[in-house]
Amino acid sequence: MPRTPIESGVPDPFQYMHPVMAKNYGMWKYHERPRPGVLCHTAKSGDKVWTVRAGTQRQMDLYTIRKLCDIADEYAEGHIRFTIRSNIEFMVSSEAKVQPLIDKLLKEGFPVGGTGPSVTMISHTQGWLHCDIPGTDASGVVKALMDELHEEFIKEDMPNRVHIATSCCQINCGGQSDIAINIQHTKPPKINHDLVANVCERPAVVARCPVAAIRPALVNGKPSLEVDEKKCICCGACYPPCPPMQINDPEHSKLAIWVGGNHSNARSKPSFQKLVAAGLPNNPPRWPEVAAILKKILHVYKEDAKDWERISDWVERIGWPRFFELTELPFTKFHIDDWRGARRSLNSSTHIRF
Amino acid sequence: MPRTPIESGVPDPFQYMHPVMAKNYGMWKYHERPRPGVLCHTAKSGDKVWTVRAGTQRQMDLYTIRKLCDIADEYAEGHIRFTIRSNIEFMVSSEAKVQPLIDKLLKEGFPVGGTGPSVTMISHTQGWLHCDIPGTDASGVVKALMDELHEEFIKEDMPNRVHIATSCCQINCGGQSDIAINIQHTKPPKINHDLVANVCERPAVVARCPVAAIRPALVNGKPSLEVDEKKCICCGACYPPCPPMQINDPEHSKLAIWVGGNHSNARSKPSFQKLVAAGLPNNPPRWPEVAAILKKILHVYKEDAKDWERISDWVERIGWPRFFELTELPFTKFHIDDWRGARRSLNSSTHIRF
Amino acid sequence: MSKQKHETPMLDQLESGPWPSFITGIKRLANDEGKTYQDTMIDLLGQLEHSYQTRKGYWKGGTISVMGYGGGIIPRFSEVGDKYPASREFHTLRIMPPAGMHYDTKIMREMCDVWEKHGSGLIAFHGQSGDIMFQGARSDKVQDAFDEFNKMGFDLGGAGPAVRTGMSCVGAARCEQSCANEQKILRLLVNEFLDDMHRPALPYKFKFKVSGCPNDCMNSIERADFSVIGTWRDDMKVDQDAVKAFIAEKGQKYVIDNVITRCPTQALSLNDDDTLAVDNRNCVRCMHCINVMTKALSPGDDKGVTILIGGKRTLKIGDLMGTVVVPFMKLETEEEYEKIVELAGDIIDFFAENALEHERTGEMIERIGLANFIEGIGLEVDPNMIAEPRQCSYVNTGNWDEEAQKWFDRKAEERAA
Amino acid sequence: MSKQKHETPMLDQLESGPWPSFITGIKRLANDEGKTYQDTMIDLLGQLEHSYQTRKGYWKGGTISVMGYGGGIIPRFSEVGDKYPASREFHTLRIMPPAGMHYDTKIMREMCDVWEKHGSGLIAFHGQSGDIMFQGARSDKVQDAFDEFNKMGFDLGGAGPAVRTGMSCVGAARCEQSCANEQKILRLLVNEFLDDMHRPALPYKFKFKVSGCPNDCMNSIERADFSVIGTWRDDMKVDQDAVKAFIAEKGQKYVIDNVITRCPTQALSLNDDDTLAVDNRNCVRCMHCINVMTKALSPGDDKGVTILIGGKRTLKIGDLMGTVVVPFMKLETEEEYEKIVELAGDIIDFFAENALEHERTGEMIERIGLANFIEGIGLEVDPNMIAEPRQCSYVNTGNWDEEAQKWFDRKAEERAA
Ligand code: SRM
Ligand code: SRM
Ligand code: SRM
Ligand code: SRM
Ligand code: SF4
Ligand code: SF4
Ligand code: SF4
Ligand code: SF4
Ligand code: SF4
Ligand code: SF4
Ligand code: SF4
Ligand code: SF4
Repeated sequence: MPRTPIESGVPDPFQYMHPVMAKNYGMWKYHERPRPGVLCHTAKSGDKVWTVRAGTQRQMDLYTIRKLCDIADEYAEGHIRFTIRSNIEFMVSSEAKVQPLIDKLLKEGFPVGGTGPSVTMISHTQGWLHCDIPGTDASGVVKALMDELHEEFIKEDMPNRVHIATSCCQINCGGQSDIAINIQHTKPPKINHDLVANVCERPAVVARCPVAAIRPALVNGKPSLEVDEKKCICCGACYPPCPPMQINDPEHSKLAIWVGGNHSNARSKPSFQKLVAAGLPNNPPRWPEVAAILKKILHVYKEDAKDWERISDWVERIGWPRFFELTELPFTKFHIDDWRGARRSLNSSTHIRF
Repeated sequence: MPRTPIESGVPDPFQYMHPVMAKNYGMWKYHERPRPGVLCHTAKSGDKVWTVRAGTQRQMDLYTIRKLCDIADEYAEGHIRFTIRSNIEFMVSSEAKVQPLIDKLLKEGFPVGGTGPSVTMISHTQGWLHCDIPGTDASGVVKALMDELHEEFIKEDMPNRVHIATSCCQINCGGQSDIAINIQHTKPPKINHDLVANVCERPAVVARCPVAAIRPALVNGKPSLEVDEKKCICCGACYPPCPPMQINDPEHSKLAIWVGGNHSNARSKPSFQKLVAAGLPNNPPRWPEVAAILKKILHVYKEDAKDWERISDWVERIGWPRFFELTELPFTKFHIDDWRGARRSLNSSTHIRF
Repeated sequence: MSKQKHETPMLDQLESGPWPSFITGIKRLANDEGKTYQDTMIDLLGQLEHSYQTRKGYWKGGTISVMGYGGGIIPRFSEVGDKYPASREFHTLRIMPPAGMHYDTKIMREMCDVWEKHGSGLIAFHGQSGDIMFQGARSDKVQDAFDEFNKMGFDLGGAGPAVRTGMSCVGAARCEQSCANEQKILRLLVNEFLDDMHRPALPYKFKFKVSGCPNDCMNSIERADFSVIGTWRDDMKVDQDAVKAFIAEKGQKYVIDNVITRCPTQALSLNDDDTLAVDNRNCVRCMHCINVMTKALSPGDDKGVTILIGGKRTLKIGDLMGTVVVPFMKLETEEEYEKIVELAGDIIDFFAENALEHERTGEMIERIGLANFIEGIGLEVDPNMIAEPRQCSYVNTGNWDEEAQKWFDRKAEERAA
Repeated sequence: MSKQKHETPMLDQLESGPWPSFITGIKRLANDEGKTYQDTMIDLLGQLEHSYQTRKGYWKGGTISVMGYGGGIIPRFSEVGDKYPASREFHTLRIMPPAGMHYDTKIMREMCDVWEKHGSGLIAFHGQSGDIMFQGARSDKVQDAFDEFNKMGFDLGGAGPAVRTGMSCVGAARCEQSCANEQKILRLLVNEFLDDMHRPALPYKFKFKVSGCPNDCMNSIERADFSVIGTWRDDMKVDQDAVKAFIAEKGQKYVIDNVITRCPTQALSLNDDDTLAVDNRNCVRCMHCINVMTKALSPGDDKGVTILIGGKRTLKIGDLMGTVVVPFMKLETEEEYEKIVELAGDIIDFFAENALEHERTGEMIERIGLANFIEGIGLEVDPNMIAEPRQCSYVNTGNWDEEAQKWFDRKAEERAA
């Protein structure tokens, strides 16, 4: 007899939560950051909890996880949590336990950092490892980049916290961030006409295209689809519902960098990131062209921004023309928005910095 | 033999310009406002010119104009100019001439003011006096309102300058302003089907409708048009090219008030005004309902805004919810934009004042 | 004796109150025994009262022009001519004023005389596009009136799908903020395109407006297809003694609250010795601090203009602001002035060829995208044209490298120059 | 002995460097002699290297589920199964973590054991929607793995056109900014709609995210159909002694430059005695000053949540932020908690009935207009829902008076209450 699932939903977290956190739930007073990678939260009761944050590879093998459990058991009172960015956090109830825990983590190869004004772990998506529509391998891109940004992760010397994300197709499962590194296709899909009739629900695909570039068509006497290449914006939306519409291309699926997203409500309202660089080669295993630009942007930001300015605040203050000047990135016609509502992105003023 | 026109274009202004202005052209140093309605500009040469600004009715009869010329000849060195808002300006080269000029203007019924942080003349359009598509009489509305705002015109005690405009149809020939008072139709056009075939170029009318609500149709066997009333946004765009599409209605062509336009680049970038009140009766000859709301808005602005805050700056600081609270105007679903690009007008943040 | 006057109980109510009354003025004309316009004005008042009573307008258009021109007259025929026959025809001549709307009383009186003879005696100074509106000519008088104005050195303005009458602020004639020779720019631009003004054959109207500084007293960004605004490229001028004097008079707090904290880019700070520090690199030339401290601060010396294209009001897609297409253009030498005229020509040509019927420049740009417009008029894209780069990945970036190369080449040229 | 290993020269390059390597981890599994997953992971590495070499992906979808559920599994079949047969099937179980992603080592180890037995040994903590992703089950193992997780108290998350796995921040468990019981809100919401999660039948996906304060550490405004964010209604709390201590430590200039001038509504000013004045009426609860002066400032006592609807990423009309539909909702009593669940139900119902196929809430709102959506879910319009009123006159305001009356009635009721 088949087993009926227990529809238990989201588990109650209190059964797993560090006891100091559970005890003081909702009753915290303030926090400090004694050093990069460490938070100290003080409760109204006077209780304190120290959190040590370490980077992980997100895609973890059993050995890595068990090692982290061993560390937690031996050095950290047996409780952990993960952040939204796949960093692991160990909580301890006494300051004395902090340094040994850090030493152990470092020894086992887990960088300690990602707190405060640092570059924290890049949030990422599935890529070639698992997804059915990826243009690149997000895990690989992130491993390559975090190797380069190790110093920025373990120190807290950026003007404000820096959140980066990658996505392996233009659907963008990756969250938005201060900086996003995403696949950008640059050619309309090549259609494998032999397969369309069998695999695709053609009206659904036609409806999915944001610019109505797809028409049903007879090709070699068989029902298929055709794309108006002048209209097509190479978004790849047609690919998931119709895999014969091959959008991925080893050469023409490029990477693009987007800057200035901001989702907290601190200071300015949340805003989306803007295109700054595109056409970057999808160059495994280390994507050096992407890394170079990313580091340049971070470097300029670090030099030029004021304390507490997120990248978006900083660019708002200095203006986009200066951003391009300082980062030495080319400004092209592609930077000028022409999507719906584009007009609000144009400069309808004489506010110009010379 | 027909006379060939001399295509002389825009005349050279120097032949008519006050000589101190012509002499110091492009060489001015600073200005002061000795009192409301008077500007004093000092040139780098040390020359000074005093300008006395007075209100006019724009639509002037010969007698009014000749009287102004007489005043200019007797009190003001024979030169005048008009501002973009149909105020007249008299220039004199000596301070001594200012007061006699003012006295004379006041005696003849021309209010002196409109400078600095005052409510200057309302710019307006043609209305029933001359236009072929008006919903109201702009000159009448403005005469009625300026009578009410006389004090605000002759004094300089607003937080910053206030520009008001009216338009007599939704085409809005009136410039944008801090406050705009415009016709707003509230019913789709009634079609006089008998006339359509003869008077209208039907494809042109169909193309003119912003929401594609007009379809060619046969009515009583004759080619005419029909309107999808669900779609129609009552804009009146179909009326000029096709007068049988009667949009004007004694009852349903209402007045609406828009607030917070700003066209200078001072402080914030230029912005358009926003709807605050609509459904106001088109109530000649004195439009008391409009005057009451206008005065309420001005009153609240005057009380609550800081120096140098234009209405737009002020509302930006206090937030629109508070604007509705202070002015006691109702907030309705109509205030929520649903035109193209509406999304940028929604509150996509937790920035809320409680 | 004149014809019978109409009862005007509603209009009469517009004669009281402190503001000058246009009704009183029209009545003066209607009372003007023996003048050719008297009957017209009597019936005009009648029709207007009828509008007030019924809350409807009663004019319709038609076709009237002067010899050699296709536009510039707004024809008005009454729909209630049976009741008000004398104002059955009531056409407006749009006459372009001197740039900046300067007059002497002599020319004013001459204009009045012409309008007394051939018109209605009713004149508007000015219409929203800047024309002197001589309102109320009969069809058979339009040519005569025009001929006289034309001989005095005045010309018809625009109407219909044409280059329209332009406007420039008082600017250099009196205003210390002026960074441009407004009247010269306006006259050069409009007078170059008189053919496109007088013989309407563009897709739709096209308006020039010129403001001498970013205060934009002509509302040009918001109302002109082609907006020219004076600005400067070097540092603003600070007279530190005048700064101190201002602070001494107003107090430090006033200056902080009204100047320092109002700068849109936090480019100002007050030094301990009551002098002002300006971060000119981040100043966006908004004018605010200069407006407040008019004696202490002024625009710099390296003056020029910013050009924005595409402003207009509501019809068919909603109000549009102009957008920057030339961040800075120097206007000193005649060669430089020629360049702005050339640019205007290129834009009008592109507009004529690419806009749909009844489509304004702003709507056209909205439809084809700013980048295509910029390319179409032969300019190079510039980050000053945008408030921010694109947010949406929906674009084919196929030839990114080529486009990037253009930028690098330009930058290399600039460095070499 | 295991099967032959593939050459992975490109992947090997991802083993160096200071960041933990997922390749090294996968290799450990591929070296794990005798484990059921060893061959799978050998071929997985082969296929992945093949992807790196050819720069293409080789997975395709399919249909896999567990008994009783329609969603929650992401099926993956290899397109190059002939070359890499052992990883031909490599499905992911999306398992919902405890709210806030808290674990103890015991439960972690148990999960590892299950995945050692039935899966590939590869687990992601966590996916971008917040699931634990157990990646790499063969089709015949999916049910077994699920059964074991389910017995441990874990349940499948969402996939397909369904309510999806949600996320809540660490919040009240550790964070002094928390204005809400995040885990409770998340669990109440998601667990109420498990039927819509496990049996996908909505027009498209629907996501809940909960942040305890406007810092929005869950990026909920931007990624959630239903975003719940803690906030407060009364005055923020100021510990003036701590303010003074902060100023003493950092200096006045630092506080002015980093706190006072950064307030988006100029609601802060520093008094002469180094105390802080807060204009709470104009504070928009942005959190900035509280973030900087964490000991001195804190949210007020009258806590509750703001609810925003319609956030999502790029597909088909570009990224959308959620927009405010409930400016403030108190969440203290069970009744109040019921209300938020009710509201979610109303919204999901409206979505189910009114969205087009494959249309998200944000896209639906864009299509029908916010006002219609608000009306549809039975709420009243509120000026806090907008950043500014409409700019375009293109709207039929026909029944203005009726709508205005609704507002006056509401205000009268509020006054009466
Ligand atoms: C642990 C975590 C929440 C969780 O449940 O997982 C978290 C925890 C804290 N956040 Fe966060 N934030 C976390 C992700 C985020 C995100 C989302 C993201 O990373 O994608 C955001 C929004 C990002 C954005 O705006 O685009 C976020 C925006 C903030 C901010 C606002 C920063 C700003 O100035 O804009 C603060 C305030 C601050 O920095 O003091 C903040 C502050 C904090 C504090 C200080 C709150 C507190 O008092 O405990 C926490 C310690 C932060 C630290 O690293 O120093 N947290 N925080 C997340 C850690 C991610 C990581 O591993 O790096
Ligand atoms: C696994 C994950 C990425 C990751 O590595 O973390 C993921 C992976 C996929 N996403 Fe996603 N999405 C994931 C979080 C997101 C997020 C982030 C979030 O939830 O906050 C988003 C952006 C937010 C949003 O909802 O818009 C996201 C927006 C999409 C979209 C576009 C939805 C839209 O309306 O714009 C699609 C396309 C679709 O559904 O048709 C999509 C579709 C997919 C599919 C199912 C691709 C497909 O259509 O076949 C991917 C399956 C990959 C795989 O093989 O596992 N995924 N996806 C994330 C889910 C893991 C988890 O359950 O925890
Ligand atoms: C005469 C006139 C130009 C013309 O050629 O006709 C003019 C003249 C001056 N304007 Fe203006 N402005 C004139 C219309 C405008 C307009 C357009 C309008 O009225 O529709 C604007 C843009 C309105 C807008 O932003 O919506 C305008 C925005 C300004 C500003 C910016 C104000 C601000 O803070 O936003 C200043 C700066 C100031 O106030 O110190 C300014 C300043 C000035 C100064 C002080 C410039 C100067 O140094 O001489 C002039 C005297 C102004 C006074 O009244 O105190 N002028 N000014 C116009 C007088 C109109 C009237 O009769 O009231
Ligand atoms: C007379 C004047 C109003 C006034 O009383 O001052 C006026 C009057 C008319 N305008 Fe206008 N517009 C006048 C300045 C404007 C302005 C202001 C400006 O030029 O800065 C605008 C807004 C700016 C702009 O260009 O968008 C303006 C935007 C319109 C429009 C909408 C254009 C658009 O693209 O949105 C129309 C409709 C059309 O052309 O089809 C229009 C059409 C008209 C017509 C011709 C109505 C028609 O289609 O039959 C009106 C003739 C009235 C009459 O009987 O004299 N009028 N019109 C202004 C011209 C006087 C002059 O020459 O000085
Ligand atoms: S971003 Fe695209 S390719 Fe990457 S996991 Fe999401 S859907 Fe798959
Ligand atoms: S890639 Fe995008 S734009 Fe091009 S055909 Fe496919 S869905 Fe349409
Ligand atoms: S606003 Fe409308 S009615 Fe008034 S003058 Fe302009 S076109 Fe005519
Ligand atoms: S009033 Fe406007 S929306 Fe209605 S039919 Fe006419 S043009 Fe179309
Ligand atoms: S736009 Fe500038 S230059 Fe022209 S009048 Fe106004 S303030 Fe003076
Ligand atoms: S002109 Fe404007 S931007 Fe420049 S310093 Fe003054 S206030 Fe700031
Ligand atoms: S969203 Fe607010 S309450 Fe939640 S963790 Fe972040 S700062 Fe703390
Ligand atoms: S929370 Fe934000 S808005 Fe409120 S006072 Fe602090 S900085 Fe200003």
